[in-house]
Amino acid sequence: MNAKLAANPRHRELGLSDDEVLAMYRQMLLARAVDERMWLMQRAGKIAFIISGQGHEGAQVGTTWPMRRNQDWMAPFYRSIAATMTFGMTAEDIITAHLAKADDVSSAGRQMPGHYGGAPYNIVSVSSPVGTQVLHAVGIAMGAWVRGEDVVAITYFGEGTANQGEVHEAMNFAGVHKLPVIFVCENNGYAISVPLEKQVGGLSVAARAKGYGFPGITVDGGDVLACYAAGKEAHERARTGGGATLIEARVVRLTSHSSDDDQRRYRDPAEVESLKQHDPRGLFANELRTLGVLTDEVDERLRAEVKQEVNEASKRAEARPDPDPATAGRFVYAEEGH
Amino acid sequence: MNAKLAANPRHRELGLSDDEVLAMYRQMLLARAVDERMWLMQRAGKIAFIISGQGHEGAQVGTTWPMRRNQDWMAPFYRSIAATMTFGMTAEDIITAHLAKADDVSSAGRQMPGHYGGAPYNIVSVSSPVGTQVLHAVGIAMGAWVRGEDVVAITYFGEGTANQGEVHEAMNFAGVHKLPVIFVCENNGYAISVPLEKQVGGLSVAARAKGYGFPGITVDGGDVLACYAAGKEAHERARTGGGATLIEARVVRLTSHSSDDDQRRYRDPAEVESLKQHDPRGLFANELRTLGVLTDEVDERLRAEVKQEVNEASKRAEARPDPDPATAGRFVYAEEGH
Amino acid sequence: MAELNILEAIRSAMDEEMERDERVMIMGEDVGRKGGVFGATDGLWAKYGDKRVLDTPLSEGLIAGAAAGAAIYGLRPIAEMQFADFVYPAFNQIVSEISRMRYRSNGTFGVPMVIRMPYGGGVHGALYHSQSNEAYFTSTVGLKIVAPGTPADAKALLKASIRDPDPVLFFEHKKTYRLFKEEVPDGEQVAEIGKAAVAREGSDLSIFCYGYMRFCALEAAEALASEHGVQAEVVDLRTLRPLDMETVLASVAKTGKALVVHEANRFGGFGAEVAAAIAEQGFEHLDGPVTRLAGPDVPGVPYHHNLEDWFMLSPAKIVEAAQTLAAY
Amino acid sequence: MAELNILEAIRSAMDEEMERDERVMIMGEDVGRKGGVFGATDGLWAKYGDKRVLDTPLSEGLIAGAAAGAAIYGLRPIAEMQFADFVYPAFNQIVSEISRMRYRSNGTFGVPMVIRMPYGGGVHGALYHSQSNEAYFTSTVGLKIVAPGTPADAKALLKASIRDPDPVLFFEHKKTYRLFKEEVPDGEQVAEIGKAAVAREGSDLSIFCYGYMRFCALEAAEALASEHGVQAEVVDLRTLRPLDMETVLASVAKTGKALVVHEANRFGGFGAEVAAAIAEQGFEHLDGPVTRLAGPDVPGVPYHHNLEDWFMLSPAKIVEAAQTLAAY
Ligand SMILES: Cc1ncc(C[n+]2csc(CCOP(=O)(O)OP(=O)(O)O)c2C)c(N)n1
Ligand SMILES: Cc1ncc(C[n+]2csc(CCOP(=O)(O)OP(=O)(O)O)c2C)c(N)n1
Ligand SMILES: [Mg+2]
Ligand SMILES: [Mg+2]
Repeated sequence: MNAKLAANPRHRELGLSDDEVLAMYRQMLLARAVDERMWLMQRAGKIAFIISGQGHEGAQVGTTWPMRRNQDWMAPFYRSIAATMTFGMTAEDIITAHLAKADDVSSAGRQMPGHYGGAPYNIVSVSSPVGTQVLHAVGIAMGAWVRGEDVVAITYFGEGTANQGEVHEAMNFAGVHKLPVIFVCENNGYAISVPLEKQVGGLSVAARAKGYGFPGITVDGGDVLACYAAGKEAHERARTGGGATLIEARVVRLTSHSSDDDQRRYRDPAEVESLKQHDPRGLFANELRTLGVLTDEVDERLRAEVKQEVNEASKRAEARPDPDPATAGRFVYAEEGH
Repeated sequence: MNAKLAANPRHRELGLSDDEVLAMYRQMLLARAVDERMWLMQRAGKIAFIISGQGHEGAQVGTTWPMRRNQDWMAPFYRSIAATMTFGMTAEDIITAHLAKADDVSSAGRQMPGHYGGAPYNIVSVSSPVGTQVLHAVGIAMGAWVRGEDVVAITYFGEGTANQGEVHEAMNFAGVHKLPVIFVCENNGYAISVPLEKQVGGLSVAARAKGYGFPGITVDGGDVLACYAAGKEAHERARTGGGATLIEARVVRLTSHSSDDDQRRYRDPAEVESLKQHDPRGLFANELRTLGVLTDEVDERLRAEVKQEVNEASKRAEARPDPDPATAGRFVYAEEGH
Repeated sequence: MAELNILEAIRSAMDEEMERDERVMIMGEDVGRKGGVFGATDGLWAKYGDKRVLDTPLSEGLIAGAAAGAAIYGLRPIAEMQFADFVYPAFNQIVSEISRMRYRSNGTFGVPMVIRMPYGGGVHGALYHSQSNEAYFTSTVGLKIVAPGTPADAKALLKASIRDPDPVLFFEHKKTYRLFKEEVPDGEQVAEIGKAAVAREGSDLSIFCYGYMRFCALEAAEALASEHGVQAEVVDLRTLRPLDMETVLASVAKTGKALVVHEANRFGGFGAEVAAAIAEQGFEHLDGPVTRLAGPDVPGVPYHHNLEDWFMLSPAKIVEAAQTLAAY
Repeated sequence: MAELNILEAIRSAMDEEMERDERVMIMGEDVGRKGGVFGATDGLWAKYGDKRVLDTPLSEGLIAGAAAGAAIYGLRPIAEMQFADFVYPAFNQIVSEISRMRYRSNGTFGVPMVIRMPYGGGVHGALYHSQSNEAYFTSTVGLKIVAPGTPADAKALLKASIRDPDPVLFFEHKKTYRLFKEEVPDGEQVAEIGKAAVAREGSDLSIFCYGYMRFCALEAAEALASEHGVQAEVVDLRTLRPLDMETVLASVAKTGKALVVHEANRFGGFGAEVAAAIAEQGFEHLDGPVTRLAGPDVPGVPYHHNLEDWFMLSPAKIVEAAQTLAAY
């Protein structure tokens, strides 16, 4: 395998330079580092609640990478730390949102942690009821189609969420009009405590796409480049009038569902232990090392950079002001000049 | 074809005697005659509104035939004249409901025409928002499964309705637990004025079943015996723990959507004209004639019987009392002794 | 100036706004070639094409949610629910998303869209084609709720709704669609959302109403005046949220008596808010109990005309209630 | 007798009813092995098995609709919505089907089921884990709405709800789950749905409340008595639909003043009905305006504790409103 990889590295076949794959790797490191920092802050009592993307970063960075910033749109979900960061949000944005500071770009401290959104980034503000964002992505794609504009919408959700009626309605409509939208289902095998086999009749979310008339593919979410390839093909299809794609990325949930959950109540210790082997960060590092693209030296440098970035972002975020209760009644409706 | 049919008639292969297919044929004649009578009554101002099953009778009689009366359950829709009659409702029940008489078994005159239901027949009362009944059928199947009881639920709906989120949620759940339920989609190519290609991404409702992990089949709704075969197989599967089936019957809507609609506004005259060739009543008659099972004499007798049945049913129904406004406030909640 | 009924006024408002602003589009079931089941969009598909007058699949969640996405993206969608009775599959999108988007994003995302909904009974539509379900939405913060009762109001308020930066639910009483015609000014008549109108002046009691009940209340007021010597003031609320309490209280200050009339069920209906607000803020003016006249508390309008008549309000029932209150 | 908090009381009611009646089953998200996100069903999966304590897919429409089908078929399902905030995908089933089935079938089909919904704020849950959305349901004819405020009431009312032949929505305020314990009688204690309770006698004004607000109102009443010499009567409504107007009016007749308190938004909230009904039926008793104290009209409880505190009612805010009214 080594020899084959070295001779004909996958990423070059996909049109990615060595620098680009290192940038993707760095993006994963950064998302993970932010995520881990959130847990620390939660344990320190600075954040009431955290819901994590650990184990999902490969699927997110891979599929978001081909999206065009400031042109395409994203409707994320609560595990989308890596996706929203790949699409423009900074470590500081994410940490500020978790600390619910007054100038948090997502909601100015009005929403819980994990409710990403950012008008400057074309990232639609997300709520808690799962699946609602899928219709927004389709609506954006419809808007672009009606106006004849070159825009692709991407949306993310879990496999439990795939069973919501709204997701069905969204996908069917995308199929009818070949709308420029990409559906990414991050299938981590659980919806809180309920396993895939009690959630998804037929066990495959991707299989549903056929019923809507567009391609559905399953990719290994531990394999960043496979996710990238799937995202790129889907983006190409959307951009060129080929319509929607459903990508089901099989990922691992490395943490409990959230800081309010304890997965030991419903998951085997051995199962939990085994998940680490599917950590996309480690798998990508291995692949890049094998290729010689990533060296110990580079890895250390990237990790140090990322650590510093998170430290500085945290410091700045913590220094920001808390929301003023006098503002709590604002923006129920549009205000003049806003 | 004649020779082949005569040598090995399909219905015998399916285990149906000559008498049984004649009974099925009679059932179709009766449903059609009731339906036609409703239109006459509507034009005469006796009924405010009618929504018709003409063209759907083959799919309905065929798939309902294997269901066990007083044991299985049905959640019908507004075109289910033939289905509910096959399952036990009488011509008089249907006409009484349309006239909204005080002792109408469906609703005592509270619901619009076409809102079938009947506790004595295990037919769930149906409402207007399309698709809600599909969840009820699944809930009944779940109830039987939880209690270990030998019951199959069947439900009917159109292809436009298949795009409602609730239908997705219902089918997925049926797939997860292999519930004893049969989904029959009567695909007549239109949801009021909106054609299939603007409704159903991928153009096939049956194709969706795969995404839920159970079989989905397409049958010619003009072919009663094909519908019977599909229904029988589905019933067998449900009864023996094999789970759900989705049957998509391709049917024709021989009338406008309802008495409030005029399909000439959105449908080609040639298209409308061509539908008659797919009328399941005529097609079935032809097949039975070819086999010698149906003769002119028998056909005339059956038609005369049916006509008389409808005449008498109408007379009795019209003689029934109108609802008393003093009862309009009852049964918001359960009443003692009811 | 043209003589229009409410249906024509609505169509003309949409036509003019689509003409004026390319971002305006219509989406819903059968709104295209068929022109809607009531004909509200008749002719617009031919004029503006397949995409700007878009026949959707039969999925109300989709209609509301995709319209919301398009509004966030920058369009100005007008979504039609075929009947208000069928809005519930869209309830999650309306109350979780559309009404909350601006607040939760601290004003950085808005959802400028209109949902048009034919509502109301008296049309032999029974439980599922007769609902007056405005209370589900009037109690939802973040929405604006409009319910006109005349052609001129319908046109000017629909135009205002389409231009509003926030989501507006536009309730059209089916029984008023062709009830009467009136002169409706052409062109740029845009009303202000949130203003009630005194439809008839009076001194003995105030009747608060909207939609079809405006028509019934005015008839009742004539009968009250001519047959019973009671001068009723009729206030057409027009916008239910935000509610124009200034006009409401001014009327109560004048008459001392308030009769709140709506077709929807009484318990928890929109009238409860109107009555409670009057009772609290107008307490000192009141010389009789704030009285509600509303549909009976059954789960829907029953079908048979005997039963439907039992359910529906009418000028006669308003006269009766007003007399009782006036005599207090 | 056992010392139970509200969460334990709820669990024990379900356990006893499942024991008593084989038709009772539980369905919802994570109700099985995990025992629910709040632990309400903890231990029941192990005791009653996979089918009677059924983990459903993540689809609230399914949960309500399949429970309805099962209830029609003859079971007695208890459906859990994980948070009241997530009930909207089930809205169509609840208001179109569950609430209307008996009426539309003229009493021939009933839907004997319970929907349990954790609701309410003050738990750092922000816009989508804090809602008090009872008004959407209290205005729906055909439903019964229960919202207990004590462990004994929670248990006896949940048992009554499970046995009721009609659909009951059971609102459990999350902040009360572990707020306090009290002695709860074992076994056959079944309350009557539709009865309010005077939680504290008083003569100067009446405070009408439910759920967590009962707790706050009682604290406020103590402060009013000890610090301000005001004797507040606290009436815990317990059942919101049907509303026990007899008890409500008796209290108003005694005190002459009514303060209606709830955490939900004010405009169109359930308090509007209570206030309007008092204003109409109790007019002659009133010597002050029927006053509402409610959550502010923003689309949800905001997250940051600065903002959440701004939103939430508290004993102090109740004291303030009660003083103003008492001084009227
Ligand atoms: C409509 C709705 N119902 C319930 C919840 C509570 N809830 C939050 S996340 C979750 C599980 C989601 O599972 P999945 O879609 O697989 O995503 P994952 O969390 O596994 O990434 C549930 C039930 C919710 N947020 N929204
Ligand atoms: C939720 C809902 N939305 C809209 C309607 C109005 N409506 C009644 S029937 C119908 C079309 C149904 O089409 P389809 O499911 O294909 O059944 P068909 O009438 O063609 O048999 C529509 C839009 C409704 N009854 N319910
Ligand atoms: Mg998952
Ligand atoms: Mg159809």
